[in-house]
Amino acid sequence: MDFAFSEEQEQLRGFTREFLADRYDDVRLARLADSETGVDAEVWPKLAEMGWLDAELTFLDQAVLLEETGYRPLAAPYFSTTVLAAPALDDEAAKQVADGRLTATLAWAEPGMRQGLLHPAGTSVSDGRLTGQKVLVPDGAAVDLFVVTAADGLYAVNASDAVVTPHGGLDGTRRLASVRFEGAPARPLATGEAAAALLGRIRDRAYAAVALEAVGVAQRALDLLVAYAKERKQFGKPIGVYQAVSHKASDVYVRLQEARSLAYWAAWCVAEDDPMARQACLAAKAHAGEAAVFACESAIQGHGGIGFTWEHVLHRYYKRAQWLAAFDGPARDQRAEVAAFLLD
Amino acid sequence: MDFAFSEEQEQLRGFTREFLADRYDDVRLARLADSETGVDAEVWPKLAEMGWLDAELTFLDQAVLLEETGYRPLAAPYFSTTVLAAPALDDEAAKQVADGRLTATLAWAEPGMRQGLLHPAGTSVSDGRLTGQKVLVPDGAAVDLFVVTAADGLYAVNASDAVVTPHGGLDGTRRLASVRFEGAPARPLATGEAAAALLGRIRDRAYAAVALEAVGVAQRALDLLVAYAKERKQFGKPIGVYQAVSHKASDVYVRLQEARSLAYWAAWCVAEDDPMARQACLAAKAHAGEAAVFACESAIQGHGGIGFTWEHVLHRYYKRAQWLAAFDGPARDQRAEVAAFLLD
Amino acid sequence: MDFRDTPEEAAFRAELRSWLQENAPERAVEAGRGDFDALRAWGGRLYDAGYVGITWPEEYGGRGLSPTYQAIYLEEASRADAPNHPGVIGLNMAGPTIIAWGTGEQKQRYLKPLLSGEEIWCQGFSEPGSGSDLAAGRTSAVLDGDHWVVNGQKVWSSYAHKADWCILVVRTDPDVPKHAGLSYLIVDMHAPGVTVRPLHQITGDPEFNEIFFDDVRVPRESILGQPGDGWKVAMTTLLHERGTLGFALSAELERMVNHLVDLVREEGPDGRRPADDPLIRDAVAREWIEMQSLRFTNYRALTTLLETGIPGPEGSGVKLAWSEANQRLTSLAQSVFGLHAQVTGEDAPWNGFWQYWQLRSRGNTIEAGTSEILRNIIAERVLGLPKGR
Amino acid sequence: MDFRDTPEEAAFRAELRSWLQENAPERAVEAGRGDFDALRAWGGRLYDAGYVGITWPEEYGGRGLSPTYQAIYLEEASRADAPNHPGVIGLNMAGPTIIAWGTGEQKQRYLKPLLSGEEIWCQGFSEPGSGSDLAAGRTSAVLDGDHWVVNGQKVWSSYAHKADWCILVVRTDPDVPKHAGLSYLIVDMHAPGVTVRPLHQITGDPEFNEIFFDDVRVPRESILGQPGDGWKVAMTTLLHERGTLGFALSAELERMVNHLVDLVREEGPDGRRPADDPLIRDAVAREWIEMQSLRFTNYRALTTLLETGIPGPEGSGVKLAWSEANQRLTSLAQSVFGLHAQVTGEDAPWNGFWQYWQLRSRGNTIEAGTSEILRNIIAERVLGLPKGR
Repeated sequence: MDFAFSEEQEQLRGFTREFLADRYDDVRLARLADSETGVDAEVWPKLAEMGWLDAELTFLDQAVLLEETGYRPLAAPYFSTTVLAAPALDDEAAKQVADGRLTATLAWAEPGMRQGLLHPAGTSVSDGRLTGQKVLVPDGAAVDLFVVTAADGLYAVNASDAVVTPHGGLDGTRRLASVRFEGAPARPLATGEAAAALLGRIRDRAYAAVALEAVGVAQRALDLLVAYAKERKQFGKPIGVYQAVSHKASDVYVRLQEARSLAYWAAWCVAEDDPMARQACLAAKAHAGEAAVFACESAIQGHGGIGFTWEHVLHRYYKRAQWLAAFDGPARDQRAEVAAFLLD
Repeated sequence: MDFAFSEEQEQLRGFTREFLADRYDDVRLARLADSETGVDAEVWPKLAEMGWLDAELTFLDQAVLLEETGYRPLAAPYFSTTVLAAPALDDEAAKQVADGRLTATLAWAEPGMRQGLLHPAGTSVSDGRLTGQKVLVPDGAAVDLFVVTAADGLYAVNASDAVVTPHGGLDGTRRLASVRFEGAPARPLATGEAAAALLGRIRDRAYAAVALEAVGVAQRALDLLVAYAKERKQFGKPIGVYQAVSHKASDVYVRLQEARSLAYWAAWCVAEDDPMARQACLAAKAHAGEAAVFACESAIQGHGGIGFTWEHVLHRYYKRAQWLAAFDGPARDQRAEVAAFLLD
Repeated sequence: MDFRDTPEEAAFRAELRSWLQENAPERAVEAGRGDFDALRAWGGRLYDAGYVGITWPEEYGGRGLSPTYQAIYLEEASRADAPNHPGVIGLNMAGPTIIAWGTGEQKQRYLKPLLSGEEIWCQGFSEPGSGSDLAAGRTSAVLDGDHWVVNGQKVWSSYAHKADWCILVVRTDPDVPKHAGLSYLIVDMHAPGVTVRPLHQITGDPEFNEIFFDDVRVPRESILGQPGDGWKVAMTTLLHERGTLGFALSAELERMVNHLVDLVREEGPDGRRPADDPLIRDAVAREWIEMQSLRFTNYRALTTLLETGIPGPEGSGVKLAWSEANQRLTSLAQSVFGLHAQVTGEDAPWNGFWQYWQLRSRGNTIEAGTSEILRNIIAERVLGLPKGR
Repeated sequence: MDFRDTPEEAAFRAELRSWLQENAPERAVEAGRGDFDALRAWGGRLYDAGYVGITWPEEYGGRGLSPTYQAIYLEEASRADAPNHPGVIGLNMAGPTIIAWGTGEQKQRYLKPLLSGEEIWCQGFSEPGSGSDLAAGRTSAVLDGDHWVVNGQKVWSSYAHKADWCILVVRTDPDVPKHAGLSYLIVDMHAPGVTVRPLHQITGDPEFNEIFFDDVRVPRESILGQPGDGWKVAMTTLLHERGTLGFALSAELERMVNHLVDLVREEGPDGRRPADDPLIRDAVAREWIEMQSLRFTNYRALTTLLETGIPGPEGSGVKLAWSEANQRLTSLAQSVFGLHAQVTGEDAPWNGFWQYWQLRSRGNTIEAGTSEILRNIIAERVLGLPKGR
């Protein structure tokens, strides 16, 4: 029984936090989020250099990176490429990802159909050509390759063969796009039951990743709240002396620690392919998504008017928290699945 | 537009509060609740004297009495007789009630069947004789007459013709009983659609009454909390200066005011047979039941250990609040009905 | 007790309802983004029809009716989904304060154009260093001949970028205890030295502003009350802000609940109807019940006001409860869209309505008295608990 | 990071599990109502099998294992629904304090009978006038020859009516600042002048007690630490109470979640299965998730403890979160019974199990540090916010 990251992992965390804090201070983050594309075009080669894209990284190593990219959002399709797409890629594409030459994402949701990752897709392939309409594709306008769910399996399609419509997004550094495929050349990655199983593993992994990012978001919100509560004075005292503020901060802290425990459990289950992986990932995603929203809302309230302004960084975190909480359906959807394990 | 009780009603409130405070101080209430029957056998004639049983009382007059019997629980089958049973009684029985010579209640729930007031009953009558098993009959061991729901209508059965099994109850002054009828002589009160409509009016009325009592309960809990917060010192200050206590009291106050507004609205709708009566009564019962539980729980917490003792009066109110919140199903059941009005 | 309209009230309501049906423009989806000139024109039409200043004295352009009529107006306007009069600060804060403290001349000068929407008002109460702590304000006014010379900075001032006048709390005597040194000026927003800087909200819209005063000269007589009365005058303003707020809020909530009902009954982008989900049904019913509870709480406070001239204490929790209800309700609405809720611009679901209002709702527990301050006020003034500060 | 048992841990768990299967008596439905002698016998059997004092030094009857084994014990005992050892105050409060502060003689004298359940302990910390404010206590001890003479009153003392010994915080010096004047005695509960009065809880059961001390003579050497060390010694006690509490609480919650799952899957008295209601499903899943979150939070704190010797700050919220989860969970359970939840005695549903635990749960946010105090502690000690008092 050992619930700690290794020394190497803690070192990785240190480097990562420093790198991100340096590159994405609050002003830079705001500038990127409000930019045309929301993407830091130059960072990708650096990620490859630092080894973030190495195929040998275990999911526990990656857990460290994901928590830190929640603490300081990274304006690049890292989540989409390594969490959503990478597990489905063939060796050739995987190698390109590891070398920093390929970014990718997963396109699953379709209009007019249930939009969960595990719901059936209507997109079809015939003679190696894929036709269909996908919506809500994360980082859809920022990647080179789409992993596309179709009725009979998973396919790879080059972005250059698709019609991509980028959308504006509340979360400026993780936008969504609609993608239309009109007989696009498609490479099969997995079919039938293998595809279904693969998609299940991708979803578990994505839930764990979302939970880890949410923990990072919540931690940043709490840090901002605590710092402000120590410094801001009202009625002659720092507002942190008032229980309306300090008890709210305590509640955020408790929820955050719970979320972190679940996120680490989920990450370990994914890394080890543990039989409890499904439940752990559902639990972590449901809890951490809500915890991050709660942390941001509490921090905004604690800051008063200033926390409600566009200038303050808090709303960037709040919108990321909302993105994460909404991913693949709100927490009640994940709880419904947990309940099925417990009760049916 | 006028949302105030009349001067006469306010006078009635004053008398009532005084009478109840006098007769049921906390010590007496505890003694009655812990007694063999939980009933103050001598109070009934006094209620008749004071006019509480008069047929001319409007439901708004009665609303005043009901709120006050929440504030100081009355150890007598007043709710059962005047709210649950009276609307169904024939003239003769109604006159006996008004004269203080008859107490009654309603018996509806049956084991193994849905137990809501409006769910079908399986009890049957043939040749004027009623046979069936009823459970959870309020004040079932304390009344002279049962109004019994049967498959085809409502019947009156004398308690002396039934086999009554009294139960112990968390709420000592409003206990439940099981009642078995084995071919008991039964007098028809209403049949067919008239019976269904009557039962609907009884339920609306009961919900409004429950809400009014709950408001009284919540008010007493708040009064106890506020008094204690002013007097009890910790770390050298009255605990009411700490926001953990004072903000909780504020929240109780707000919820209580909301509940009161809904309860009065419901009472008025019942008194006036307003088209919104059904929704108003559902809303009032759902909200006020939960508000009373919340008020009591907050008051217990605010009192610390002492509020958790049998000696302190608070738990009597808490158990009454739980009784009221559970009546005819928890708040989620009433909200489901409200939702049907709004959404279907 | 009788919730029915009197014959007069019923007539007023019927007339208003049909007038709104014919005259109310479509309400812009997102508050800060509407066309202000169109709003101002709407304010003028409302005034001409007699629906502004319903409770104000007739001599100042009002209609001299009881607050019940104002409540009816708010209910009907909300049900018709009509936009608000653009002069909310003037109507709810400046106007009542001028009626209470102004000289005859001031009343003559300011009230009518305020009602008609010809002149827009803003307020300067909060400062960057003193959010909820009004008495800690440091913006100063020094008498120089016939003028006050004002220097300092105010913040959280809505409509300042459109305003003609500002009710401004200033420090005129730095040598007395902090509450005693305040005065309450009426400042021309077009005067030299006044600079307005819009503050963008988390919605992206500039709804509030900072106002900078740099040697702004204000005529000596443009004061409400006497020098040193500023705290008392400001309390009148805040009392009125909160006093008349309740009905506006429960009417707003009714409008939002109605929209929520529409939303969940629609088929979503994934072909499902949210209204078929029992969890959503439960939550919608909860907010409808909450809305009714606030509505009738307002009626109770109104009845007390009609009987005693002072609003009942029941009303003090309405803003508190409304703000949290509005936050829950808008978050629930956003949750039914899934990730689609994140898409902005022309592809946003419901044309961005819920997105805007969900984000906007986070300000509800901060503006016009934070929830923390309101809970203090209820604890201290209504429940009589000892002061914590 | 590895959540799997080591081979040694797995062997310990397997052995324990089969031992519990064979030996654990049925757990009494309602805590305060069990047969105490049977519980004491159970404590003895547990001790003989080596499952008490798992982490304590071997020389005092413990097993000298790491806290991981204690965590495994708590998990398995809860899954087997086994009763608790009756000596909880001794095991969690008195014992660790004696190990930390006791003389060699004291350790020899007290620890073994404490582990075996032969001697039961209680604590005397709170007083009627000073609930959460330990340093305001007024029970006094005055030296008279070779004895302390104790006078005063304590309250909220569980097991006092069964106890042989009491760890008692007393004031030995009234002339110094309040924290400095305290000492920490070991008092024989059978000594003349000790009177125990049971306090009945809202459940009706006498679980806590008042203790009255009337010229009770305590041998001079029955003290932990020096006179004046009382505050420091008491902090050790409370640290241990909270330190070892986490796993016990998440194990308790796991047991309750399991019961809740059983409950909602059963057909109710009205023929419906609560598990078919999506609202109930959602709530059950929520509590299962909460339970797992506390379980793994404990593991994280345990890992820190193993690495550094000090429990991690993550654990400080576990009691806070557990108490509220247990309140929600038991209220949910009661809600599925409708009015039937009110019936007590032999006709009570589930033999009164949920009724008892729902009412009992209201004490969870009060006992062993009120939730208000715990939130203060997290704010001040973990987050470093300024002290509010």
